[in-house]
Amino acid sequence: MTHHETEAETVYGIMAEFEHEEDVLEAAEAAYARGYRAMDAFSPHPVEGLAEAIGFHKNRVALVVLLGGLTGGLSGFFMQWYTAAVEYPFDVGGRPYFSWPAFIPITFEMTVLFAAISGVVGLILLNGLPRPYHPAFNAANFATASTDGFFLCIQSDDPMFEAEAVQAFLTEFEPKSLSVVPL
Amino acid sequence: MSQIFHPSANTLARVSILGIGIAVLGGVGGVFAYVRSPYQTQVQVIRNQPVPFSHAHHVRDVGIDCRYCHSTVETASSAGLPPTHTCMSCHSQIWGSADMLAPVRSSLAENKPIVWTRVHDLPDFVYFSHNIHVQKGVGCVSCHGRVDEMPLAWKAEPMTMEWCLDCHRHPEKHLRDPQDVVRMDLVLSSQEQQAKGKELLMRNHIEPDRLTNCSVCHR
Amino acid sequence: MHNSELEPMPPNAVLRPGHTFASVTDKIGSLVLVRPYELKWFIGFGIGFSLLMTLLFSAARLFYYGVGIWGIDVPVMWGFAIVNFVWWIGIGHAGTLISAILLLLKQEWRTSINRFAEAMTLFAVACAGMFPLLHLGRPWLFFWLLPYPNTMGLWPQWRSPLIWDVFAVSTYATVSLLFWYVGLIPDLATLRDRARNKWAKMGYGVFALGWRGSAMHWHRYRTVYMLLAGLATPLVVSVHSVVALDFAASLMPGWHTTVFPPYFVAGAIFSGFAMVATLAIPLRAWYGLKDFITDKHLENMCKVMLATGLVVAYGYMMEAFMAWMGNNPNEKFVLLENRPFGPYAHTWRLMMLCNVIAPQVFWFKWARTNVYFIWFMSIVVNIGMWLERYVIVITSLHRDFLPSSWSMYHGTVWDYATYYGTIGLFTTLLFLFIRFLPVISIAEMRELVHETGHKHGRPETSPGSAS
Amino acid sequence: MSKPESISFDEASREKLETLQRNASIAGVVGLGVLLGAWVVAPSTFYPAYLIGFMFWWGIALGSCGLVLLHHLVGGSWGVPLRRPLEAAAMTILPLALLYIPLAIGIQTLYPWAKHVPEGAHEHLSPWLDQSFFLGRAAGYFVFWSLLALAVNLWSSEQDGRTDHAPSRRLGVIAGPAAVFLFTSASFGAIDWVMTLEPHWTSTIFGAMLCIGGLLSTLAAMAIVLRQLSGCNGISQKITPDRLHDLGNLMLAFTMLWAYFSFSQFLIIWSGNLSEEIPWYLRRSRGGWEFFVVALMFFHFLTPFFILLNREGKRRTRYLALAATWILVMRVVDLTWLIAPATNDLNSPRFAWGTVILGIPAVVGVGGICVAFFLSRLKRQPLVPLNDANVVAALERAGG
Repeated sequence: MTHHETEAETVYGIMAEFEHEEDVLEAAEAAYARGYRAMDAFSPHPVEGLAEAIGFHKNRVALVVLLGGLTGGLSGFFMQWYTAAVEYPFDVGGRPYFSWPAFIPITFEMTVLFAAISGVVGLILLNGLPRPYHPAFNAANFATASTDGFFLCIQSDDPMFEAEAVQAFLTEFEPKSLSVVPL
Repeated sequence: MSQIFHPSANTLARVSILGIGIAVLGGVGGVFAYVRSPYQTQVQVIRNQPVPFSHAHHVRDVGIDCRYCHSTVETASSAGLPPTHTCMSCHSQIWGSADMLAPVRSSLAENKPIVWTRVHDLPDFVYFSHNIHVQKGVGCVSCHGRVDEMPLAWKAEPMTMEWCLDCHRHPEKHLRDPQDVVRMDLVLSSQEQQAKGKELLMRNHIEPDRLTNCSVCHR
Repeated sequence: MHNSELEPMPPNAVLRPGHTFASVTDKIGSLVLVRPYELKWFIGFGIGFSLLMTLLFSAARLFYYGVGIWGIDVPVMWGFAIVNFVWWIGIGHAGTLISAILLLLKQEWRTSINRFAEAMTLFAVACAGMFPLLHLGRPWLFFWLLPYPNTMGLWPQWRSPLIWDVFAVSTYATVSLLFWYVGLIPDLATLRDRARNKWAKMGYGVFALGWRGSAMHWHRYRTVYMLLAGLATPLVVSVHSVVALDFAASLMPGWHTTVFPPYFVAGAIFSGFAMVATLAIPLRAWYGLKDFITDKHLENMCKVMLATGLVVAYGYMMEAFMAWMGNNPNEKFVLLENRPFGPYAHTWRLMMLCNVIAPQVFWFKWARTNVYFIWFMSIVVNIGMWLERYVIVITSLHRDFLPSSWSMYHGTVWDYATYYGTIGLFTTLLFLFIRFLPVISIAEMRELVHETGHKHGRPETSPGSAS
Repeated sequence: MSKPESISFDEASREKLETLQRNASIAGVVGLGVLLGAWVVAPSTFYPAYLIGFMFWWGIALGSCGLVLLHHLVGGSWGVPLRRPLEAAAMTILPLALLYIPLAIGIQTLYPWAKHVPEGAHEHLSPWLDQSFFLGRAAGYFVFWSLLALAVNLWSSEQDGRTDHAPSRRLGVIAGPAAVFLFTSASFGAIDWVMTLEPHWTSTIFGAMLCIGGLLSTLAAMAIVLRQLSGCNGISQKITPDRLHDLGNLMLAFTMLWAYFSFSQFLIIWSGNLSEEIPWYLRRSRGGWEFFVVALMFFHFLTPFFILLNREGKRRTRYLALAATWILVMRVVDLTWLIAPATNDLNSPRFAWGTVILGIPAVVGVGGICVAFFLSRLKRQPLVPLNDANVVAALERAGG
């Protein structure tokens, strides 16, 4: 097992490059069926079903957005009620201090503002960005992952990871190229 | 493909985002602190005067009533600064030749008022009247602090709008009987003050609801 | 460069067939990365920049002398500044409409113009936001509009639509920026990977945040992008509704009418699409983008202009009809007398010509397919919608309830300088954007290539997981 | 292109529809019978209640016609399973034209301007609100709407028999102008029949607000129709989750639009607080009507809004039909709130129990006739207009 451990210390994973998205989808599904779990796929545009193929089903950003929106709306309404009806009650044209119809537009805007900001912040944080350096960039031809290359990487931290076996497994799918990605 | 960034760039990126956040918050916080600092409000900042007039000496040691010099405080918007004659009513008799008082004597001789450095200066768009405040029972000390303990005058309170409103919303906290208005050392417990204040609100026909109307101060 | 290998353009295509992932990436990316600085770019940028300097000079003069250098005076206290504000913000709305609503409606013709439209939104909002601030009289105290614990103990007046405007416009600017940036991240990664210059690599790399196209990242990305689109859609409606309420919540005859919110929104889209056409037509000619911004796009824009123009006409009709039916003498005076026959009648008539009569030509296909004619019409609509705001603002104010205070309003040279100056700001930002960022979303174009190339045998799917 | 096989009902579904149609007719007759009794006993309670029922189904008839025209204009996959139900529903304007007759008879009971000729400041209204001109206008509207409904139906069935797209192209040509005139005439219909219940009150958004409400009712009604049709052979394959999702999103959008239009009108009038405008809302927020306001906020907007946010739910007919039923009930509540308090006296506000209760048989009675007519139209034709240019394009894009 010492062989495996040293590998895990120096190797990030084995990266296979494919020409078509159907190929990477097929390889990813097969790898998941084979039992690999620590893996990632890379594509220049979202590929339908690819995240599900590597075992990623539910993302929580929608929840983050919902919570952000609720926070924004409630705090917006509370702010207006508190400042206009409690902190500084002020008669304007005989309108009630608690003029709820007039508070609706700002409540709405605050809901949208907070929802949008929490969505983007949530996206960046949950994705672990910013991360300008990443081992995946060490892979051969990886620059094409943002043009027309599709990649599948089985990572060395997978309990089943064994370099030769993974290489042999990925070769079955006739990748365009195969490279060992150093850490 | 070769890496564009060194691994340390990951840390750098996070630290710089955090740093920008902290800098923005710090900047806003700094401005908040600045506008409330004595540098901006001049609270407890001693202003140099042409004559080093000591309220502490004249009020506490000598026992002169506020209204002896600020004679229009009960009847006019401005409390009034004493004319040189008021000074000379005593200082022609005592300390008549003190060097310290040379500007006072030359003021009298040349018939030119002494140019004091203003300590309390409200903005021009605020219509403040000493008269109404004194008549309704607001003590001098509420706004000007313990003047009897000031060797040279300073502002005791920030006199921001927030500060004005604080009292206009709850005037009962600061009202006192007419005979106590100029008293510097009156201390009441908060219950006593509350009871007294409520009573004076009624007696002086003060309606706090209307005291926060814009046009009370901005006309 | 690739055109020779490509198939000819079919009439209804939103993308010329034959493009591959690499060819769209190459074509759009090279506009930024490879293409040298050209004289025509410098000319365009130079014109924009000199107008921008006009803006800075006029604003500096305004700061020094105050709003007296403008034509506003009793009773017309809202002049060019408000007209331009509403005009610009309306132009911004088309951008969001294209990028968000068409995304939700799964209209694939949006893909090639959304980036450009979003950028237009941002720049238009920047121009729009400037006017209320300059109009403040003491612009350096703009932060008084925000709710923060201040030494005055005051809070904003929440019952005032002008405060709603502060929230609406700043939310709109923020959300538009976020939407635009999120859309840009994958493209920035593409540029980072394709740039040859080290500094360009670094520059794009910093803003790409290390995007590497991971499947999990894309999964979250699509959710967020759809959610942002879902948020931006009602936001856009709310923003122009709040702008409409600036007028409608008051009691001025000609302003206080319930149809204002939806009819302002329609007017905003109307003028916004006109502005997209005004900019897109020369842009696609200069930059060889006819493969991506096709004649189909222009035709669709004409249809949207026709539809929204009709809604605007419906608004005019209802205002006039209800003024007659409600029989409020002031309302009747403004809508049935002062606007069509008063001293500003020529403005009103020109507005009717530009906004109601002229767009009816878009019922005919020849009008929607002739590029030169579309461009001409887009200018007509831009003028018409500027005049609409002028008519609304000026004719309601210049003859108020008290005939002794009636007077005429005319913009001064500084009003015009500020207005043209914001056009300069807009142009400058636009030319910088064209030079440094991809004008068309490369990642989404790749998706479009994928979709048009795999039309058959693929199950029907809707993008994203947002509702 | 080979001629696609036509999709029509099999025996079982046909029987189911027959039963439905019979039940609807019975409901219609019973409902109208109850109303007839009420008319004899208390005409002043009957007319506003009848107007509620009439306006509800009128909104669906015109909304259906409008959505058909919209589909001819913009196309789209959502229209594939909806086109025939929408066309059939558009035809219900024919029975509605007959069902308008009681309102024409009751014009003097229903409309204060017909009882007493407008005078003073509102004298100018007399040409517009002249009784014969008013009824003449109504007749004109019905002629136009009926011709339009006939055109979208007849040309569409003509298209079924041929593959050259000429009739659907013809519909494509008239769809634009027809939609414009439909929206305008529907606005004026709403203004004439509902807004003039209080002739001294005007609102420029009112016509459009009622049109949006009608479109929302139409979409909800169509969701229920799809639920009923989902068991039928042939069309069930066309009711895909994606198309249901589109329909659900449209319902969500129109729920939001309804709230937007209604709230805009309220906020502007509330802010203005003018004596000529605000009584309209005062009449509708006193004497028990304030509960309607709360109900509309929570159950006509917030509840459907959150129900329709659920992505998974929108893809199932059952869920969508439940949401649609909820919305239709609230549409009736909204129309009741718009119509019934028109005579509310501000000095002694009271709740119009009679009108509200009688509104139920009105909706059922008018609805029974309309639904029966709708079903009889629906089963007469193939369920998907497979030769229609827009449907062909949508099916091609969807790949099946």
